[in-house]
Amino acid sequence: MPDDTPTTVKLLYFAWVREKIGMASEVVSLPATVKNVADTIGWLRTRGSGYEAAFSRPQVIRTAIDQLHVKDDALVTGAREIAFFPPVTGG
Amino acid sequence: MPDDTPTTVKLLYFAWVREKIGMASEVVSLPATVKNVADTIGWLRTRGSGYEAAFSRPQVIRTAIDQLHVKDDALVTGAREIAFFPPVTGG
Amino acid sequence: MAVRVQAEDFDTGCEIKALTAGNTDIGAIVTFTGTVRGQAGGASIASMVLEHYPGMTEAELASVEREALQRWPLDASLIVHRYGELLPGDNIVLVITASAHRAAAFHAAEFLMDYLKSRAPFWKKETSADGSGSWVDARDCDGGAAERWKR
Amino acid sequence: MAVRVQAEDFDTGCEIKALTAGNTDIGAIVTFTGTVRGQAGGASIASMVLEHYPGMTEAELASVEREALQRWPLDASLIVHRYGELLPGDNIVLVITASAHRAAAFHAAEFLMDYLKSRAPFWKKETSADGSGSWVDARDCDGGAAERWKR
Repeated sequence: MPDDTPTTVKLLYFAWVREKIGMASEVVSLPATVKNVADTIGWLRTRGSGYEAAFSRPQVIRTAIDQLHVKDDALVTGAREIAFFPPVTGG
Repeated sequence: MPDDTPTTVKLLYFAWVREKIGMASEVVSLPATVKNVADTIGWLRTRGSGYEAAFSRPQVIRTAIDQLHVKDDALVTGAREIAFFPPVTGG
Repeated sequence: MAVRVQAEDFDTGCEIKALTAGNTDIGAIVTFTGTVRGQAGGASIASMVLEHYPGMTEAELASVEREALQRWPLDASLIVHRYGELLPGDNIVLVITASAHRAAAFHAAEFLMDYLKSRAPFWKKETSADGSGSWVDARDCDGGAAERWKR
Repeated sequence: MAVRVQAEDFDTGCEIKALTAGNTDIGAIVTFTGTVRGQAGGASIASMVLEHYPGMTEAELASVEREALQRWPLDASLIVHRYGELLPGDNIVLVITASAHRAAAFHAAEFLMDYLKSRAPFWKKETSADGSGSWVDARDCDGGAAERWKR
């Protein structure tokens, strides 16, 4: 797709990320300037105090794209679903 | 006890040691010359073809004195019960 | 070879029987059962809620199980992980590994637990006796436990 | 903390429940169940007899369990070992370890099995499908498995 087409993607939030943002999921159009996970987090922080609180320490945020764990430099182009959550604590 | 007092002791045999000797246990008086486990095995080998067959490979015989694993140089003085058996295969 | 994510409790004994029935090649079966502890860092826990990421959870557990099957000669394996509200003493997670070889069953089970704890998208929120809730922090040693299996 | 040597079968699920009931400190339970394999070195096994040394068996198992309790922080442990005639698929041995710590439960269970196999006075005689009987040889790797815990 051309660089300037906005990416429409479902965002999912879990655990305290969900609680701070105040919702479990939303569908957004990412601006064309948002290329990777770190960009996405930076953009989300500008969307309000809940987002700012959730993402104030990006180093403790984990991300999955289309249900696979990814790093902060993973490209979000073509993603259908991006999830943000704290380090997992199952088991 | 004085060195020349014969030791009366119960001998136990397990697995193929028992089968070759043809009995599970017996009470014997060990000669005064029998000081340790290796001596005991040497003396038993002189007692008949079943014993000779059971102890023909002393390196695969394991021994317990009073229900504790011991090595071939363990003294038998004062022993109440000496058991001879192949390496264990439980579990 | 199966993975289940469920709210319902499980019975370790029944799961062993179902997994190994009729298979006389096995010889060695290891189970790990994780349960809710009544204490955390000195404070009493009244209850716990396990949140998870439906879809990704099953995919990650299946991926962890596939990795174990590639590394060890397993005849059978099972991962069951619960979600929802749990009380102290309740079962959380079950791993079963079955193999002809004792060491394979042990190591595969330990690997499954270490990997699962570092990868499966579950989050625990504890409610203490006074009613306050707090999200459990990930422990560094859980990441380290998974790290040692890297190759 | 218990050791049992018995002819009767055991039920792993029931033993876990009996061992851990009412204890909410535990968090991690590992079981090892050893069963009779239907094959040995390519030959079919019809049945097996486990001979043991009554008295010494219990003493050795208790000693192995005490050693594990000194090395790992266990809340509970159990060793059950059967003797007598067993068929393919039958249970032979059960080890259960329970701890607040997952690694402790895993390592203690593995230690108990390694030590038990090298020390507990049991001997297996297999009867093959054609009726011939033979004593199972000790495997060098069982001695080696116990050796690595030496300290």
